[in-house]
Amino acid sequence: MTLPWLTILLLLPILGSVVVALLPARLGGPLPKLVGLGFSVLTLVLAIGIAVAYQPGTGLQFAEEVTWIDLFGAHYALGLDGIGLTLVLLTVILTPIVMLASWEDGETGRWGAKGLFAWMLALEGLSIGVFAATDVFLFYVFFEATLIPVYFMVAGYGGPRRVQAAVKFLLYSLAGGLVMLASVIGLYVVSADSEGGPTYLVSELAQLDIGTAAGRWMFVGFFIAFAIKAPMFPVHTWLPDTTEQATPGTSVLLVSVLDKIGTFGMIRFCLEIFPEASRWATPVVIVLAVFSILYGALMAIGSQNISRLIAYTSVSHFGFIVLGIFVMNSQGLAGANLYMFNHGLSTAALFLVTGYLISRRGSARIEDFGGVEKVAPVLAGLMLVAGLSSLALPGLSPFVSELLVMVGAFVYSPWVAAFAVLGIVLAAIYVLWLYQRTMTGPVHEGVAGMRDLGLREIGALAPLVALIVALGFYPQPLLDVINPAVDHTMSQVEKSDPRPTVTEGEAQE
Amino acid sequence: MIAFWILAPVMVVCALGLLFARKAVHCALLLAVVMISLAVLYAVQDAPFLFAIQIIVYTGAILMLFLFVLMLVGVDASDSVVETIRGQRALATIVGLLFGVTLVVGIAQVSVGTVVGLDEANAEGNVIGIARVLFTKYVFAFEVTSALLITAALGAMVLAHRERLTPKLGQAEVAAQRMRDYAEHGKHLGPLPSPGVFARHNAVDTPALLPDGSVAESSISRVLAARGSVNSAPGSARQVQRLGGGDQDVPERDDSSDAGGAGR
Amino acid sequence: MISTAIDVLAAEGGHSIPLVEPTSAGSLALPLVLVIALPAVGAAILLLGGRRTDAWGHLLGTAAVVGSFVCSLWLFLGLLGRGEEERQLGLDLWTWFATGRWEVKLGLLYDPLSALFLLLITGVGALIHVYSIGYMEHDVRRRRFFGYLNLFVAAMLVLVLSSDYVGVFLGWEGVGLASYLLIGFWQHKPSAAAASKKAFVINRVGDIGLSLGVGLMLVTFGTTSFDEVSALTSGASAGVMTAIGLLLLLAACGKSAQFPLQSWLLDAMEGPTPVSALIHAATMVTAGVYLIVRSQFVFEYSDTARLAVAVIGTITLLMGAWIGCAKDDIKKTLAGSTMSQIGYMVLASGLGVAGYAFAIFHLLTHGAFKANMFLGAGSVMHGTDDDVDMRHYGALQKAMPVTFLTFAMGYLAIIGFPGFSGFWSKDKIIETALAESPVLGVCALLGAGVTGFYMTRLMLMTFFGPKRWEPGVHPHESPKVMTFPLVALAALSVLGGLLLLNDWIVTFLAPVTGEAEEHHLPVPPILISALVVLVVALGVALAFVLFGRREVPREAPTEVSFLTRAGRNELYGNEVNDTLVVGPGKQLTAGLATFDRAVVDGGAMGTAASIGGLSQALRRAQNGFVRSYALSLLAGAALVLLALVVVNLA
Amino acid sequence: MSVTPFIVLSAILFTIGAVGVLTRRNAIVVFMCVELMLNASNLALITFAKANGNLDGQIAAFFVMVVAAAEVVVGLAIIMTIFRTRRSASVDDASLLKY
Repeated sequence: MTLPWLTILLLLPILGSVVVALLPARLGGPLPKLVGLGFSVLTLVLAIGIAVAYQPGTGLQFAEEVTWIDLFGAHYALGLDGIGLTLVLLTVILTPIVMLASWEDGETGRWGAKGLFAWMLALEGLSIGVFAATDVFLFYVFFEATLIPVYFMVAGYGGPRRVQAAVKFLLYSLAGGLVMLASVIGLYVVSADSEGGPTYLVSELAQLDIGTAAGRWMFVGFFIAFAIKAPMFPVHTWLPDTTEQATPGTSVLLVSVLDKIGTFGMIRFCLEIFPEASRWATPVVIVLAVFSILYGALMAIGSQNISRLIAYTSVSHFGFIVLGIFVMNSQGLAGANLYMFNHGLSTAALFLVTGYLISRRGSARIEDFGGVEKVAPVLAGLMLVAGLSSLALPGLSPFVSELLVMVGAFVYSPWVAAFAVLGIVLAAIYVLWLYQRTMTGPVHEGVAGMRDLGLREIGALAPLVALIVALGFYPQPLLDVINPAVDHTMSQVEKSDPRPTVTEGEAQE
Repeated sequence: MIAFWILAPVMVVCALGLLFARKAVHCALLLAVVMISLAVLYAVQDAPFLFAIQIIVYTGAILMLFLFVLMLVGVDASDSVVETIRGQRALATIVGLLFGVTLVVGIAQVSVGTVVGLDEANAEGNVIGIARVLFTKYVFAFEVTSALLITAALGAMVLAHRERLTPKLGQAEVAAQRMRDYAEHGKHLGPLPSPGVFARHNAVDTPALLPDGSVAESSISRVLAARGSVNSAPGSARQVQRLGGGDQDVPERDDSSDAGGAGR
Repeated sequence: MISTAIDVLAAEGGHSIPLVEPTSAGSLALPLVLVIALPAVGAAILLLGGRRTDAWGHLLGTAAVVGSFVCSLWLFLGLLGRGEEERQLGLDLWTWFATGRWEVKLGLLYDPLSALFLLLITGVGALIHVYSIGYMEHDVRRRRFFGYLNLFVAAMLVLVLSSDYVGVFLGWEGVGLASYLLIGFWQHKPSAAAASKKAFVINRVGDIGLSLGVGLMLVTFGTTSFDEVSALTSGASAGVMTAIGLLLLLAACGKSAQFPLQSWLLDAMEGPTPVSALIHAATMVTAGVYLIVRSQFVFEYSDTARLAVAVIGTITLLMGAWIGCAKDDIKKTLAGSTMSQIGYMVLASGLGVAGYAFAIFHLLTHGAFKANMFLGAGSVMHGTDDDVDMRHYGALQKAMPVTFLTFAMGYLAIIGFPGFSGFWSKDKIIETALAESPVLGVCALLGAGVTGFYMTRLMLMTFFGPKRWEPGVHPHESPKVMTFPLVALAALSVLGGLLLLNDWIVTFLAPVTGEAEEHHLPVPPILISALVVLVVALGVALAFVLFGRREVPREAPTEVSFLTRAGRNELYGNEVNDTLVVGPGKQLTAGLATFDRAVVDGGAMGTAASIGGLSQALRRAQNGFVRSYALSLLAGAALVLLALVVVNLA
Repeated sequence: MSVTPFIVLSAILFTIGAVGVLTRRNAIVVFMCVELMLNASNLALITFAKANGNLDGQIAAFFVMVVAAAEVVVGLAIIMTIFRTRRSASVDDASLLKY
């Protein structure tokens, strides 16, 4: 019998979380942080092992399935396909980096650094569960459970209005979760009526013949929850408020990992279980997505606060991801999947580096900065790299994904692409204007004498930047994993790429 | 059924009395009537064990406990009839009527079906029948009940227990306190005078008369004075006078003020 | 109608449109990789190495580019050694990304067009690196400057060597980034920071064209590599080809500062002068021309797109010339001139197969003489404490003889003095334009005259006349390390015309651009050349009358004609942008911020607040009276009962 | 013998008890009314036991009595405690636990 690797992967950080939390206070010092980091690195090693053992293109792997609640048809079912694998990798890569970067952020918080690290590990474990769950019920449980660590991470650590922000985050997420719960229950009702009896396994639900009207209602339920999570216009306002108050590390985990659940769920659940409803909703969703792209970008341009600005850029980027998902062709879907990974990296880099900046200055208002490049060139350089990756500069990883999404949108409709493409101009404006106002010009009196980055801080960012550059030139390993999953999704929604209008035979010499 | 038709009106009237009686002690007595009547109805319905329990536990124990508490609180304190929460009484009446009528109407709609009767279940006798069920099917609930009772007993003890706030005074301290009071306030040092002891009134509710014929207010219990059940001292004095021929001159005092002022 | 025209053309057997059919690079693979890798590694070392590399960073950077130039020569000689049919070398490095049917390879394509670009980029690049050693000597961040320059060279090489439109995009944005970094190199100056951002953002507008073009190509052909697209374009409808062509033109407009995306180029002069010479004169801004010529297999199938290219080029060449006439800032005058000259190239590439080779020819000669002049301007600024106002110059020919002489070579080249490189290249363009489209040709001719005017004005104001120097400024000749590149470039400016010897460049480029049929001119070419020279002479004479004979005021006169005022204001390009885009954009952003706060968030928070208010109201029900609670309890029970009874009765 | 009269009687007594809880202010009387309601339900239970022919109803009534006994003990103790501190047995006086 093979070991249940995914369960081990999922429990390892949670175990770490418990261990860190239970470490006696008198041991103090950096020990809890070291233990936490150790566990996250261990998880990373294990996940890399799993990724190495993963065979691209052979469907769900490392599957585990144990009946959990027979009455509902709920299973403890885990498994990884290409999409899940990339997101699990993203989670395990970011957690140790975030820990390293927020080494000192937790000290002044409500539960000290120990608490922050314990919550981070808990979030890591639960997120892995979300991305690996192949049972809707189990997914739902993990989906809601992730709110707990994030709530405490936001409410315990960060700015003065963090508690309000945490409550707002929680209420938004819970509201979405409840709408989704209705759909989850609806799935039970539909599957209970089918021949096989109630089931929550995605693989079985995907084969289920769900009525048109019921399917659409349930699709809407799932979609609203995922749209809030993602977040899309007009349910995005919790994100800027939360990131404004949260520590950079929390923001990274929130935006780079947790919000991916939304887009991941759209692919895994909306498209695969409700293909008919997904096709039905496509026009509306695409309009919303394009609107999110432009709206987020414009709001980012208008932001006076660095953290809020980054949050709005994420709204814009999530617009791209959703657009890629719903154009339902292989470029769009593969691009969206890749985008999720790349956006995780680039936003993490951006949040962390601006986090360093903000914590040095003690303010996140853009007008409080100026000329930082002069006093802290390394910081400025890394911020520029992170910013450029955010605006999808070719050669950095987000470019490939953004181009794929854009081209996918073009395949769907040139007009959609024509509007979405404005996002790349706006992206240049918000990133470079931010850079211009904070880093260039005469040195602002408040930043004079600012320390440049220390070794630990650079060390936390270096792997991110290295990954961003490496994947910018060679994203194919990830695409090799993603492409088969995309093909599967496409067959599930009964869509195929349109043929090129001009092919070999038609060309005349 | 005869018993029912006799008892039912009595019970309803007594229960209504519960609503209108101003004195709590009257309520308790009316409730006792209802409970005993219920016991009879239990007996009528082939539940002799519960009949006994009803009388022993309810009427015997619980109601006595009520009365005991009533005694502690004050037997003859009567409720004010003024309603303090606006609209409460009217609303309570309306909602109560609505509830009652609906309930009765509802019951009238339901056909219970044929009454099986307990002849079979009580074949070995009601007590044995109950014991069989209680110690088999409901034994767990029964055991839990014991825990409940113990908890209740402990709870009552905890609630009734009064924490001592000041250290207990010994004899020496009491004596010292008395001396101090005498020195500072001129308080009487010796024991309080005993109540009036006359040929006719050898009772604690009659105050002693001082040699000048006036009343010694400290000779009766404060509790009796507060309750207003003190025998009027001047009245007693006049009675004594009448009996003794009336030579002495007793100062006239107002009866009513006497009763109130006897306390302190 | 257009498609039938093409059919007719094809049927008549006109010219054949060359396909991209690369053969194996063979032994040239090594230099092909090295030519990019050297500057790329140089940039990586300089930028990541930090202060450790300060001492020798500039030398490493220069060595990398010189090495790259050596590789380019090696490649060029290798190419010449091959037969005419084997002059397209392909080298696939690795698959960049692949999804569905679409596979994008990071591949290199080395053909005559790339070969010339390689020589230009690495050659001029190497000279400018050498020059910068001297120019940037006193800048504490010189090492970083060389890092950026190396990055630029690497990106530019990627741009011209990529075998796929997406690969071109990589280089395209890479040079954009380098340009951004270099324009804003002195970023403590707010104007420099703003200019660099402006350049990048406007280039991004152009990138819209490239992004959508890639999308359209994928939809139409299922591929974006040059070889496959070129094999398929003949099957596509003219409408699609026009669309692709216009999208590529948009991209070219952004990168090459063509109308209507021209406004960033003059601001870009905020960067150090070597940057202006390398990026904003010789190489990067010509990338648009490269893109159009490279995509000849697209443009050849759409007359509309070609016409648009030619018209845009003509408009820009006139605009640039106009601006050049009015500016007092020496670098901005040169920038206007750059716009104008690139306009010529774009015009030429819009003329179709007859013009491609001349566009590239002019591009090469312009690369030499304009770099020469920019470096000369840098040398002048170096000698006058970084003063850029020509009204503060005058009589510099004695103080800076080498600079003057080399600058004069560039001057003669640009105005098209017979025998100098510019004469040959510009003359050919005007000639072809006149043949293909008289209107455009006349405009081009006019442009040549104006060029003569403003360049003469520049020469006169800078080097001749009385001294108008700022107090305390003592102009001096620049060090050898700066004058050597000037001399080299001046030589190229003079001799560049040799490329046309025996129509060599046309023949050499034919495998890429196709062979043009003889065009039929109404008059002999020699007459046209004479006409051009005459027009230029008129311009020169006019300038001489206006600026050579009269005193040049030290302060710019304010009472000037509308033409001058418009030219000084860059033909109100910035105002148009501000009015049409920036202003409404700002208002939109502000409006959206209000909307987001008031409506979107307000809606959510309003719901929350109303629920809060409701609970505040309902809180009153908790009055503490247990009897009230009991009443509601009983009422509830009564309601439940009532419901049960009613349901049962019904 | 019909059981309906017994049930109706039980209902009436229950209602009276409920109204008593609502209208009386003396905590002890309120408590008595609660007892009345419990007794009313006991009557119903016993009646149903007879109607159904098994003793489960009687057992339930038995348990109700036990619980009532426990409740009275604790409840009266609470009333005593309140009386000791507040010198009042009115339920309206104990109204501090509010908004």
